[in-house]
Amino acid sequence: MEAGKLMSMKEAVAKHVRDGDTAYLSGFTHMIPFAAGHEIIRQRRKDLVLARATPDIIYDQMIAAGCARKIIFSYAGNPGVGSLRCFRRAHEKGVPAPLEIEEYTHFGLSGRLFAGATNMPFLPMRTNLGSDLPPMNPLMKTVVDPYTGDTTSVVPPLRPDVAVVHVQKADVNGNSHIWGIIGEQKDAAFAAKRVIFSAEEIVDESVIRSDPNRTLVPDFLVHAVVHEPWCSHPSYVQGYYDRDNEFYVEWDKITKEHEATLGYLEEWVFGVADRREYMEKLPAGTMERLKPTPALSVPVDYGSV
Amino acid sequence: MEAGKLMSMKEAVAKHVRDGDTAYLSGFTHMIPFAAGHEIIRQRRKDLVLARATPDIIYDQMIAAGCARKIIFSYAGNPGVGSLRCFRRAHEKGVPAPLEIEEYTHFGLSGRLFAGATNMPFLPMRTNLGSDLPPMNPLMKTVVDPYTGDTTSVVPPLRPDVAVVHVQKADVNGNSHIWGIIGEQKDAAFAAKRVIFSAEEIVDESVIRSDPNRTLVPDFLVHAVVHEPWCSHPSYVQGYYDRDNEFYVEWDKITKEHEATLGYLEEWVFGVADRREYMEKLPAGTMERLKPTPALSVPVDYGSV
Amino acid sequence: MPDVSSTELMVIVAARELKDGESVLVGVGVPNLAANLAKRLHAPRLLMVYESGAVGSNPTRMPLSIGDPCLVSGAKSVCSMYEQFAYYLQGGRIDVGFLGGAQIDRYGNINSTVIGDYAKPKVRLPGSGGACDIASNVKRIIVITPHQKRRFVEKVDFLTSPGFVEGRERWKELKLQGGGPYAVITNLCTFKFDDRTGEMTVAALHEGVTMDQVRENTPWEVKVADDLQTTPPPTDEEVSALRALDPDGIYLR
Amino acid sequence: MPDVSSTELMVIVAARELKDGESVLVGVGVPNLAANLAKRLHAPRLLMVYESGAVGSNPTRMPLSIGDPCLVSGAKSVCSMYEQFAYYLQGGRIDVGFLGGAQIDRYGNINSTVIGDYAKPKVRLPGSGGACDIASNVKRIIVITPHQKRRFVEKVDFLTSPGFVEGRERWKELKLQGGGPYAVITNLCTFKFDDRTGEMTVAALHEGVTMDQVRENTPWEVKVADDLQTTPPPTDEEVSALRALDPDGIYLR
Repeated sequence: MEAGKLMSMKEAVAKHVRDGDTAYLSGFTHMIPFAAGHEIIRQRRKDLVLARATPDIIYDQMIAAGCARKIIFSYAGNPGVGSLRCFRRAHEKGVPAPLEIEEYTHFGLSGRLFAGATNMPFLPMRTNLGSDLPPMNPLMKTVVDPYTGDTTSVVPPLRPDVAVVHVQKADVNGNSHIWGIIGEQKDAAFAAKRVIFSAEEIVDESVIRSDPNRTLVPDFLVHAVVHEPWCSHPSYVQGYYDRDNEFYVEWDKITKEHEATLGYLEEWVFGVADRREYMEKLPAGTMERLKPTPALSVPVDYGSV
Repeated sequence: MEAGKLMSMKEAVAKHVRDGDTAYLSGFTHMIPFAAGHEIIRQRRKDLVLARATPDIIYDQMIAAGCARKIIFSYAGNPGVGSLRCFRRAHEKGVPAPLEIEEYTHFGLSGRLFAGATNMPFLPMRTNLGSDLPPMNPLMKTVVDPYTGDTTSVVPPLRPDVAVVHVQKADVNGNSHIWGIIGEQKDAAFAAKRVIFSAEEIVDESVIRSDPNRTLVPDFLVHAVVHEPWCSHPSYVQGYYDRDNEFYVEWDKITKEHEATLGYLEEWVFGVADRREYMEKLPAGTMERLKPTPALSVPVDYGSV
Repeated sequence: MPDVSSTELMVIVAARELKDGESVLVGVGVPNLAANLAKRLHAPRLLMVYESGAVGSNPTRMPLSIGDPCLVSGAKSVCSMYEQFAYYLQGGRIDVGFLGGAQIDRYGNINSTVIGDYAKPKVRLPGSGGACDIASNVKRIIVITPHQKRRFVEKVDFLTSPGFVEGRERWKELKLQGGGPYAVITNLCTFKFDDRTGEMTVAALHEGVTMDQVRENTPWEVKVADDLQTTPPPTDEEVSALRALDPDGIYLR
Repeated sequence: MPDVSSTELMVIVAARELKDGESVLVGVGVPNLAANLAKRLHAPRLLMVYESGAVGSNPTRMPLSIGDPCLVSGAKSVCSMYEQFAYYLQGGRIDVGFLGGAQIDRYGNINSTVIGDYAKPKVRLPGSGGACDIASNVKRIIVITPHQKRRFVEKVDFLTSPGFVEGRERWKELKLQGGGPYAVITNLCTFKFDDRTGEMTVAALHEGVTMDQVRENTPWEVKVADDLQTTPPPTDEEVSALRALDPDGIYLR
């Protein structure tokens, strides 16, 4: 698993994402791995179970493209904008195909992933009781707290077949530094059986080793490393680019009809070979427009004895 | 709770450490808050329940000084050297006073603190079964896993009355940066009712805000901030000073007899007013000898939109 | 009284409910405006914790989503998603949470999941997100919602986030650590909840609003507080501070 | 065969049991030496995870304790104590763990808690630390211990870290995810564990050692493997590589 982890997104998806997989493309409305989602669509994966707290636009696209048979989620919205129309069309009307749902609260789903990452037998949590969610989901159970006798809600671990995590910096083996809203990235990587990391920059191992407290996941958990600048466009990456917000608003209009949605996928997903072509296709000046002003962290001293 | 958090260790202990408290002086053989322990001894606190996975020399000193009635722990050794003789003398022979014990594995005790920090009703874990530890500790219970029917070990949350955490950098309100072996520092701070932070350096808030992903505990959880350079001597602080290993070895000899131990405390704890006097009393050149070579982290860019 | 939109009115009334020194769990949008407004005016030490794990943020703009980098640059602290819900929310460290939803009933139960049947939805809504977790764990829940008949219902189609469920007795049985619903702020009035029964009760009518208007838009027989108040009108200071927070009118249309 | 101390012999024999690409949970002292020796010789891709949360360390000296900054400077990753035990150990990501103790019985059960009665100890030992957690969760447990009658006992005074408890059947009933004891390496021999019963069985005698010597120092009737081996003697390469790891002889006296 050590040698030759560095590969293209095309190779990584070909090798590690399989029909029928439970896939967790991580990101709590930040660092969404759009490039990975598009490649999964291009390779026409099907029957996927798409898991993520916040499905975001990329899962909407994958659903519209017919990749998914089921979604495990806690908030299916277009973040800051409104509905995910393709998710709704599939679930409400079976277009392009019926979509099964398995639903939690944010705490419940991030808890399932944490329990999967740490291999807990089950996770007790102070939520769910009184809500109509548990009756709809047989995986949400209760146990009696042996200290108080109270009924306690529990969820089971979630172990995706494959996770995709986008980060700012990684070395060729998959040691990586992530900062900003780090959502469920660490737990996704620890919970999944196969793990694809993509990075804005591939850096020398010494950069990672200069600050080991910032490494969320060491390399031995990582199966593929992809150098994929602008992977998350139109989402944001802390320190690298801002959200292309117009697209998030535009998506609401594009997806009013399934046909128009397919037209978008035809042009922007199937119509390009990879992320580089996608970026080249965007209006001139997009990258410059989205670049933030630098704001460096103050270094810390690890010392050497 | 915002105003006037910055105070001396003397004030912090006077204000926040009370007779009979369950106290958690954190650190996994790194960044042990010796200065806080010495001040607690000087102020002659008694009937304390001392909790920590690795009691280390400082709890041995506090036990010899008669501060403790009970210890909650998972490994009572002089790290890298051998026994904690004062702990043993108290527990085996009742000298200077009987010492009750409550014992866990490392996972069990760090789990209790994590459960306390996150207010879990109880924490299921894959350990303890088959060991003789649970029969000796009524707080270790079992529940039936509702997913598999298996018997599962659980521990209850631990909520110390007071926690002491030493860090490298803090601002006057208690936002802080910690790096190196971070042990149970975060969980101790979140679990405790009152929280004392001491820091090698007091820095401007802007230093902390330049790197919020490195902050383990935001200021609103912190009750007192103490500027205490060399707080952890003879233990180490990543990037600031090495362990004064000779003392760890010497402690094993000093503590062969209770009288000699009291002699040490008389000279090095009661015989000084504070940490500054303690450091001045050390042989010339000690600080220089323990200073590591600088090794700075590579900064990351948070950007500003 | 300055001329304000009904959203502006609700945000201003909500901001007044926040006390200095409290911790508030904030999402994006209207609740974010209410918390920021309170902080600018009477609650400078209001602690804002974002659902995405950011604490002590200094955003330079209205965040586009809960994961917006503007919530992190210059913040005091940020943690992972599980950590946010576990250490802060389940940790019992949050005083106030804001919720909204498609439907609400007299006990403050909220539906943000589905209109119609769960298995065969008429309209599928985004779902709980953190709402049920917030409802279960914060000391005071404040709901901001337009006062419309389709939103105030006898029985929610789906109970996403528990209010007092079937009343305060039932809430106690559930042993949730939160304090339950505290206020519902609409464009017509402010409801509080009866200490004994847990039923939504009109505590104050906004200026110029009559109880008849409230009754017309609430399908059940609405309880009214013995000491019914009139909401003090928005001040110039409140309105100008609020508008400065959302100069492009993204949320305040 | 080079002239080696019994500690050196045990470390070399232990190092041979580690396979390239495996993950090992290491403490300080003798196990740290065995893992580092294997890495220098036949297992360059051995992954060393320290109990304190450091991964991929590049220590410039023998660590003074598990929290030594030399394990962090230049490491790949470091995490908190609960995270280490939860993500790595309970996570099932560790292949091999090393244990030692004051007493061990024929099923590999280890006592590192107390000699005498728990409530009225003759000698109070440091306790489990991570030992019970390691015993319960890694695929293979290797024990390194001097072969002394006071250490090998019919019944441990206190069962700190489970071996096969009362045999493999009992182990299975406990549903622990670990593989249980794998080898016990002494200055006289290497024990492995019977596939069926889980009883400690002499697999190899070190050069020049007789079964009588083993029997003299083991209080129960010792089982011997059908294909009893002789431990290949330490090579010059092994000895010099080992001594380079601990030039001051801190652990190799």
